[in-house]
Amino acid sequence: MPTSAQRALQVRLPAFEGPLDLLLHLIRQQRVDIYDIPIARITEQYLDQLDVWRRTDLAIAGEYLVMAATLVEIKARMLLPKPPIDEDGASDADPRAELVERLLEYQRYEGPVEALRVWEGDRRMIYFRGAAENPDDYLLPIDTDALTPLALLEALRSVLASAGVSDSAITAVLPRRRVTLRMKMAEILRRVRAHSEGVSFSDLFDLPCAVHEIVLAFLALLELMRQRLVIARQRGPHADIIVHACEAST
Amino acid sequence: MSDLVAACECLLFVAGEPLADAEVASALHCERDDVQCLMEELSKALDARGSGLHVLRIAGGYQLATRQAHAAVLARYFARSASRLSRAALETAAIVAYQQPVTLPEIEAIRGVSTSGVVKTLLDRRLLAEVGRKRAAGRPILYGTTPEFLHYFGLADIDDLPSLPEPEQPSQIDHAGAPAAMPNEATGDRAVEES
Amino acid sequence: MSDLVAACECLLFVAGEPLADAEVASALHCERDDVQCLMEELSKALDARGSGLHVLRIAGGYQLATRQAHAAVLARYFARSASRLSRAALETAAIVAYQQPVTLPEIEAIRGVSTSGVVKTLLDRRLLAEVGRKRAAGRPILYGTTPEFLHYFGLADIDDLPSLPEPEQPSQIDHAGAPAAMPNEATGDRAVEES
Repeated sequence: MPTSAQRALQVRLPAFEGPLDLLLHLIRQQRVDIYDIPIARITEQYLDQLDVWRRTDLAIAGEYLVMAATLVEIKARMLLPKPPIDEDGASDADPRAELVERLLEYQRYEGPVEALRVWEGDRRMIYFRGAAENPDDYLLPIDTDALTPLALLEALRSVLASAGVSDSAITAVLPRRRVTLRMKMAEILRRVRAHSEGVSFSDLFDLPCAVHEIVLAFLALLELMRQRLVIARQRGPHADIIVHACEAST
Repeated sequence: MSDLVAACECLLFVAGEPLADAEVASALHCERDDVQCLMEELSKALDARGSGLHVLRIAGGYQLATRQAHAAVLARYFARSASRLSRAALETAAIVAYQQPVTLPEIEAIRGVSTSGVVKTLLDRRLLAEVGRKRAAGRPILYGTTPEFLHYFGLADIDDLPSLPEPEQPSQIDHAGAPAAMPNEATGDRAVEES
Repeated sequence: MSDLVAACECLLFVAGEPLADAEVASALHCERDDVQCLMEELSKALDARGSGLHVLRIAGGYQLATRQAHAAVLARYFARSASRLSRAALETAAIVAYQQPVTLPEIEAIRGVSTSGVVKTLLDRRLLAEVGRKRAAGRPILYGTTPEFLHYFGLADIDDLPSLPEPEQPSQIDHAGAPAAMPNEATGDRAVEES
């Protein structure tokens, strides 16, 4: 019996950043005082939400379950008679206190997060010199003492990563030159992703070229297919192979 | 435009990175204290000629940049390769910016969710960096923001971040549920202007 | 300066390399014939304000550049910044180091953005050198690293470059039915024809 509110939640689902975010959402939606949370009601709605996710086969992160247990525990403690206020007047026996503190602390960052988002957008609207060759123009130059062989390796990895080629193992048996194969993969992936209608296999190398370059392109293609980054289709036995990008999962 | 101001313009043009006062002064053979004044003059001259460029104070220095008004034309021609940050990444970046140096468990305690993947992404994008180890059990890694963080968000200095709002008090309940707005002056343009 | 002229200025500023009439026209959504006029206006505006920059007509395109008069200031700056590399330069150097000999189109295909200016900078700094021509259509130039490159990065030999870690030993039997062994003779060097 999902209510319309629950359906609304379902739509919003990917926007939750965790149990605290979900709780804050419920508290605001119910317009209740964060210092006096009606714990039974909120717990029920929280658990309903987890149910909705379960029914839609969404994996629920462990943190949501831990919070569910915490809520149930607080609810149980709220049912117990209030302990007498002790002599020094400490009345911090409210079982909700710790949770409220966490919610308030989390809530403090909402303003800054919003500000960062606005600044990020503003900043992306201005361009610096040479941005054509260095699209991530916020990256600053590197000093000599940091320019080590490892920095070269790191730079190579970041190039490959930005092309969509990960560090994952390559099955092709290439005793050396695995880097070469990865770079070919990066090249093919970029080209294929830039063409929604696909790229013909024979366009992946510029003829005339050496036989091993064709072999390399072929191996790179097989590896990309194995990693499910591209799919290749061939209409007939001798027809051209057309390579398409798979929907990026990252 | 005086010769020195024109030289200043050239310097910012070729630099391709934010230039600190000291770097400008040593290239121009002028006093460090004169640099701000020169930059203001350059700024005025650019405004006066209706230039598409302006002088920004960013990541601890001065840098020449295009004005926002021309974003549409430039976006047609120059792609940005990195995508925008996810909300999880912005949250993590904000927590580190205010709490630095800070460890992963401390960030996770505030966010309430596992954050190691997000931190790795921010490290890869060089918006965060390891800045040391905490003197505590297990000596966990401490994270902080980088000059790239400032550049990415168009900030001149980490102190430009408005102070973190105090936790909401029982009296001021925010029924609207909207995040508190940040002070307006902080969201705007950082062009060098006023003297 | 009109808005279109200012946009023109931005375009030249960001490009960093000569832009042809057609490229400017397509970015500005204007007629190709109007480009020359726009450039003249931009040129006049820069002159009128005594700007340190001017518009150059070179190699069939337009480029924003610094005026000769300021060469000394820039030389002082470059002497001090000579030890630094931009990220784009480091990326390009890495691709050449691991993939050499390699052509500019190959580097650009891997980086996904134009890279000719970066390669020129690296050639000027003698970190890269032309090592031959590729036996392919147009006989493009092949680039490789230099002894200065090795010295700069503290390498005794190019074979000392760290290798990408292989996360797991790939199994010889491939269940996905993908690549079999590569013919041995093809694994080694790439077809290079020294010129």
